[in-house]
Amino acid sequence: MLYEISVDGKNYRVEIAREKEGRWLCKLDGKEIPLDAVLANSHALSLIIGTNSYEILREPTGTEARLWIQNTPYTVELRDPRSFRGRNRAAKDHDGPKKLTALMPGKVVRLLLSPGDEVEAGEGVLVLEAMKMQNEIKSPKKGSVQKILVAEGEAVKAGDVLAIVE
Amino acid sequence: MLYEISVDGKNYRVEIAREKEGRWLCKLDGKEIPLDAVLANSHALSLIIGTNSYEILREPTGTEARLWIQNTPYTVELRDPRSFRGRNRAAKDHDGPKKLTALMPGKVVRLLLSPGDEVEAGEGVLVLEAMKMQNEIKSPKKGSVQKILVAEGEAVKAGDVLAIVE
Amino acid sequence: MFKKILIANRGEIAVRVIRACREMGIAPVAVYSEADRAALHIRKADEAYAIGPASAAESYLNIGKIIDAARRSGAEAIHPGYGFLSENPAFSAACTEAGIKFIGPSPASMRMMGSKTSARQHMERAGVPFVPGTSRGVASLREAEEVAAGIGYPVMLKAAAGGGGKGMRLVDASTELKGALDAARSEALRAFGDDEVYIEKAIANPRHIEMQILADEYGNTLYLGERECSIQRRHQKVVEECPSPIVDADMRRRMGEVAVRAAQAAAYANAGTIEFLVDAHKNFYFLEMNTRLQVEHPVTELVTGLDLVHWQIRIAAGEKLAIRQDELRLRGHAIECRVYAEDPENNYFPSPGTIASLIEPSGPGIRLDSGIYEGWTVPMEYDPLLAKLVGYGAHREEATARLFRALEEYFVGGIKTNLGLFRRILSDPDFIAAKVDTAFLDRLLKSPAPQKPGHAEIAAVAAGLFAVLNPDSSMNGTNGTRQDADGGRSAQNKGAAAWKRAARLDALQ
Amino acid sequence: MFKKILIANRGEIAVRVIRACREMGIAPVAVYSEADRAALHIRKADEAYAIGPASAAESYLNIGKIIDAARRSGAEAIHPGYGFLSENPAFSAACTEAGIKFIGPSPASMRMMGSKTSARQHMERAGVPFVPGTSRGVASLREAEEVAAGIGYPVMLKAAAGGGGKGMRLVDASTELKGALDAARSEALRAFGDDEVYIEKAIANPRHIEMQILADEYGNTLYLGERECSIQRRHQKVVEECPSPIVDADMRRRMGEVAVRAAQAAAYANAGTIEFLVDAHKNFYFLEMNTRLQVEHPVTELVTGLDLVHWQIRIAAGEKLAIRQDELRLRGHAIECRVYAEDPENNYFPSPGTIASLIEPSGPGIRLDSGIYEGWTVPMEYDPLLAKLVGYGAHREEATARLFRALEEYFVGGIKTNLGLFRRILSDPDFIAAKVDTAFLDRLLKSPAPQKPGHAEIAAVAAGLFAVLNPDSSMNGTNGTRQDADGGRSAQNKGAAAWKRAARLDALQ
Repeated sequence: MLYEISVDGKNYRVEIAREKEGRWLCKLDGKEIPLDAVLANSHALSLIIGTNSYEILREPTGTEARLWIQNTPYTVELRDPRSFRGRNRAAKDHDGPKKLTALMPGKVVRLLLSPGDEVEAGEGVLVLEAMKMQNEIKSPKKGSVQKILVAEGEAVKAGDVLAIVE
Repeated sequence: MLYEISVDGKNYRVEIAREKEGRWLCKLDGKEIPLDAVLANSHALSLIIGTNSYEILREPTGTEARLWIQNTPYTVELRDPRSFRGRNRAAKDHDGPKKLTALMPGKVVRLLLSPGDEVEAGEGVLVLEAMKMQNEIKSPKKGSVQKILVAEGEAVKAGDVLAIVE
Repeated sequence: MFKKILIANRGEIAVRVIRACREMGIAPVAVYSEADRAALHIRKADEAYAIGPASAAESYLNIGKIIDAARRSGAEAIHPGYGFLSENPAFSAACTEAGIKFIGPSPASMRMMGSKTSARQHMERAGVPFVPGTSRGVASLREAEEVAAGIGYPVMLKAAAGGGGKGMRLVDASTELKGALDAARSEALRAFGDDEVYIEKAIANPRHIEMQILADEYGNTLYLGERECSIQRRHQKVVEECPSPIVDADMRRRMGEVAVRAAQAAAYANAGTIEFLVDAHKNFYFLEMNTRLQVEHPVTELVTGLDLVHWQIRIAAGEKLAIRQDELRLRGHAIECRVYAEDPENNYFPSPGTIASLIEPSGPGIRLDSGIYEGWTVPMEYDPLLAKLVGYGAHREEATARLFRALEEYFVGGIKTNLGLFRRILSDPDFIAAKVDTAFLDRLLKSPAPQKPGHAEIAAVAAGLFAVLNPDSSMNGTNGTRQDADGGRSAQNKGAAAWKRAARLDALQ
Repeated sequence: MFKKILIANRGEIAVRVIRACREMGIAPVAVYSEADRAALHIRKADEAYAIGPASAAESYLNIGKIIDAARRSGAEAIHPGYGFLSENPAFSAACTEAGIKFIGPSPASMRMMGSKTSARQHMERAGVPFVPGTSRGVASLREAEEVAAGIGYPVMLKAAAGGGGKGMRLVDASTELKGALDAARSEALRAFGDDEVYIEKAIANPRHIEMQILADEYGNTLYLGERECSIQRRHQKVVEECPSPIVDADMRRRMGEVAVRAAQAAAYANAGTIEFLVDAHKNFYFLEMNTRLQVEHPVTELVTGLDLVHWQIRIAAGEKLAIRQDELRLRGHAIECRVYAEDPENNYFPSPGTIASLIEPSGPGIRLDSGIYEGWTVPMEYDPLLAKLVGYGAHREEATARLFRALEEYFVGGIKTNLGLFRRILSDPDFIAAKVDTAFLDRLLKSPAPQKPGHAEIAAVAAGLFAVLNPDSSMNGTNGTRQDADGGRSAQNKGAAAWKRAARLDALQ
């Protein structure tokens, strides 16, 4: 079986074939990796590469999975290698307008920027109150504020688009 | 929905209908039980009957399930109420010959009874060694030993029939 | 002893108190809001009473509903936990009126300690040290100049009616005093309708150290040692330890005796905590008294060997303290991490949602007080505290090592938590050297943990293996969840479907 | 200090030692047989070496393979755990020869304590008390009569070459002596080719109490308090506690000093345990020395506040004991339950299989040392110990209450365990009154726990609700399991299918 897998945005080709009972032949970008893999349960994979032991924990998150190795997360996406749609979409993600959405229901308490303002990556665009805490909603990229779709004092639902940065 | 459910061999008719969001109307042998049920996860049910709170844990075991309430197990079987096969089979189980099977691989170290011997319920028929421990395989019923299918010193696999008591 | 106790709380503290009840042979009664029907504390209780909608004001903060549930259940006493109604004298009084024992201090003690000025007056009379300054407003700039010169710069101006940082100004030198005083006064007037401003010595990067006390209803009061609570985010404690690395036996005795005097001046009964600010010269100043069980009580329990919740219940049932101050021995060191559903890399943004997978640590020297389970959806309506993980050891180094080891074992999948932040804190040289103050966390770098070379490649291979070995499993680790739909679920299922589809397509090759 | 340690063991003790390594900044190396590929200790280790087939003789007991793995990994030391090679002097010697430090005593100490007669000779010289009697065979009936009269009836006849109960006879009165002596001799001759029989005082329902010692490699030896291990099944301990309810400070000092003398007579280094038999008058007699870490070491750790595995490693690395005997303080009480995959109602028949669901207890005063996880298949090849659950409290009553509470929370689904037996033991009046001896468990009634009225009806309703709320979930709680088929799995799936079919048919109505 052949997979195209992106890890934190970097693409790998992974080929996996059953060798013999419990053993797998695995190639990463064409290079063979000597490993012994056992699925402990649906969340945990025990991997022995050479004689190094790794516990890999899987966490579902949206359309990808996060895999944890030694307490460090890796965002992993599995793609159909016969289509380049996925890859193109991923590449596009870094350009173009970005939507700022509400991760949970809350109330807009303050707008920090106005449409047309320049914005740095990580700079706050507006302040949302949820779970009794005020939280700055930050721009994921450098650019300018294209639209603000909410007003101060407005209640928002999870998933609502709050602003667009381009 | 209507179920015929046996608990430790005793039969109940359970009717369950959705009342409103998260609420269920439940009848046991025609009598309404006021309850509030939430499935916590696939193993655990939180049940509030009146104001009493119960945590019910489910354990799969063979063709039945064991449900645990306050650390006490109840063996539960769900049957299709339009067929009486299940019930008849269950009733038959108490009569007729009973097979004594090996629960795990091991070695027969001693035969305690011979074919034709009378046997009490709970009396040992033979001794099996497994996991470095010797274990008496006991008769589930009073009767007589019909057959012994293994010899002293013989290795057996899990599931092998060792003897038949009738 | 009581036969039945109602716990007027939720989350890990409700589970903690239910456990104490079970250990004492007392039937625990839970209450729950609509958002908490699937919560762990209900599963663990003998009885459970619905007390209204998700909003705390209509449920956990509703005195009438809680008293009503207690009456219906026949509970003889109510444990308030922390937060919610635990420091509300009206609730304590309502319990008494309903003939139900409130497990905590009297309404009078609570009221005395609840008001800043009343507490300060009583505490000053009892000889409790305060931050040097005026206890009421300065009348003029000249008076302010004299006071500030007397206590020495830097000083802090504070609104008498104040709170929440409004009407506060830090003044580094006399030249800045006039402007700051004018600004503080006008801000105080606008915020509170009262321009009274007083002056206190400013303490730079203070430590926050608190003393646990335990008092029975016959006037016997013990101090149970201090807790170091200097590691805070947004003025909320996240790491606490016992003992404090800077407190020696003499300082502990002095702080403890002050705490006992303060409690006795308030005729205090049951468990309570005196909070102190400590400056760089180890001078300590009364900050406030918390008239309830603290979140961080486990570190004191581990080091003293006493169960504070058992003792709260015993004291409320009329028992006398069975130990004397000189019999009490502190042994070892304990450190607690407050595990929150939040994203430390995104300004501690709360992260409610479904806990898709959960691996909890255990083993030597580890105590976990948790209120969660795999498959549970953390509601968005309440404080996002999930659990408290505590490491205990013969000394601070061993406690830290065990706690760090447990943090490496701990895994909460599906929502963000601050577990990674704790791993960073515990491996920080300043923490290891016990150089912590209330600004520690802000100093700690916010950069993500460095990824190890080669591990991205392992992640790629592992992703392929998950797809091959387990193609039909849902991405969501639990089969069952609550009936009500939650935001993240459909997205998760879409993700799972995509993985399955890709895996199946490949299997056809 | 070592940088890397190989753990020559499996199960909970391998996990326990790996945790200690992590806490000390040492890289842990695991070994595993084919049956243990999915075991927890591999997931927790940095490196893992396959050492052969499931049979212990070809893997965990194979000295050559383990030394080879240690060499390949570059481990500087080996921790043997308990069982397997831990008391094998040849293994200890092989480690030394390979330039690898064995974490335990020298082969010479091990050999001295491994042989009954050699141990008795050395121990008698060191003034260690033995059960009164002859240390070699009696020559004639007349000598036997004199000896028996001297020590008083009842007496026990034992074959000098004996073991396993063969050639043993209990004699209640002098009239029975001749017949018993003849019978014992002929049985000993048949069994061992040697008819030498000696006489010891018979101790009725003795208590089994042991003393933990810790010795560094410079002759410093400490005793760390006793453990009461009288609750046994088939001569295997199942419940242990520290301290013993019958040992006071004076008896502890006397037993401790004897234990230290015994260890020093054997030039003993590292952790070890002296086992004693104690009669109804609190006389104690040397039974044997275990030259390794005990399964039940956690109760001593909780009460002394010391980490024995850390100290084992430190001692092996050449460190001196940092504490003196008079600095050591016992505080509180700890009780351990050994959780086995077995069926106590069916003569403790082992119950390997897949752990379909798992709820582990935690909270105040609870320590869990576990080697299992949800979804894991307990192999049938090894000792069925799953985990050790320990309750700690300020006193025995509190420790018992906390442990019982934790036992109520603990749930292992899919296999049989002895958790229910522990709940019965801890609520038994004799246990609560600390009236335990080695016959306690046999006296405890074997009847199943009584079911509560009305609960069968609740089970029926709950079964219907499970079917309605979760019709598509597999009966097996985990989605993923190991690749290799196991016996119980297909049966489980059949069961799940039956439930699903019934639920779906009904949905069509």
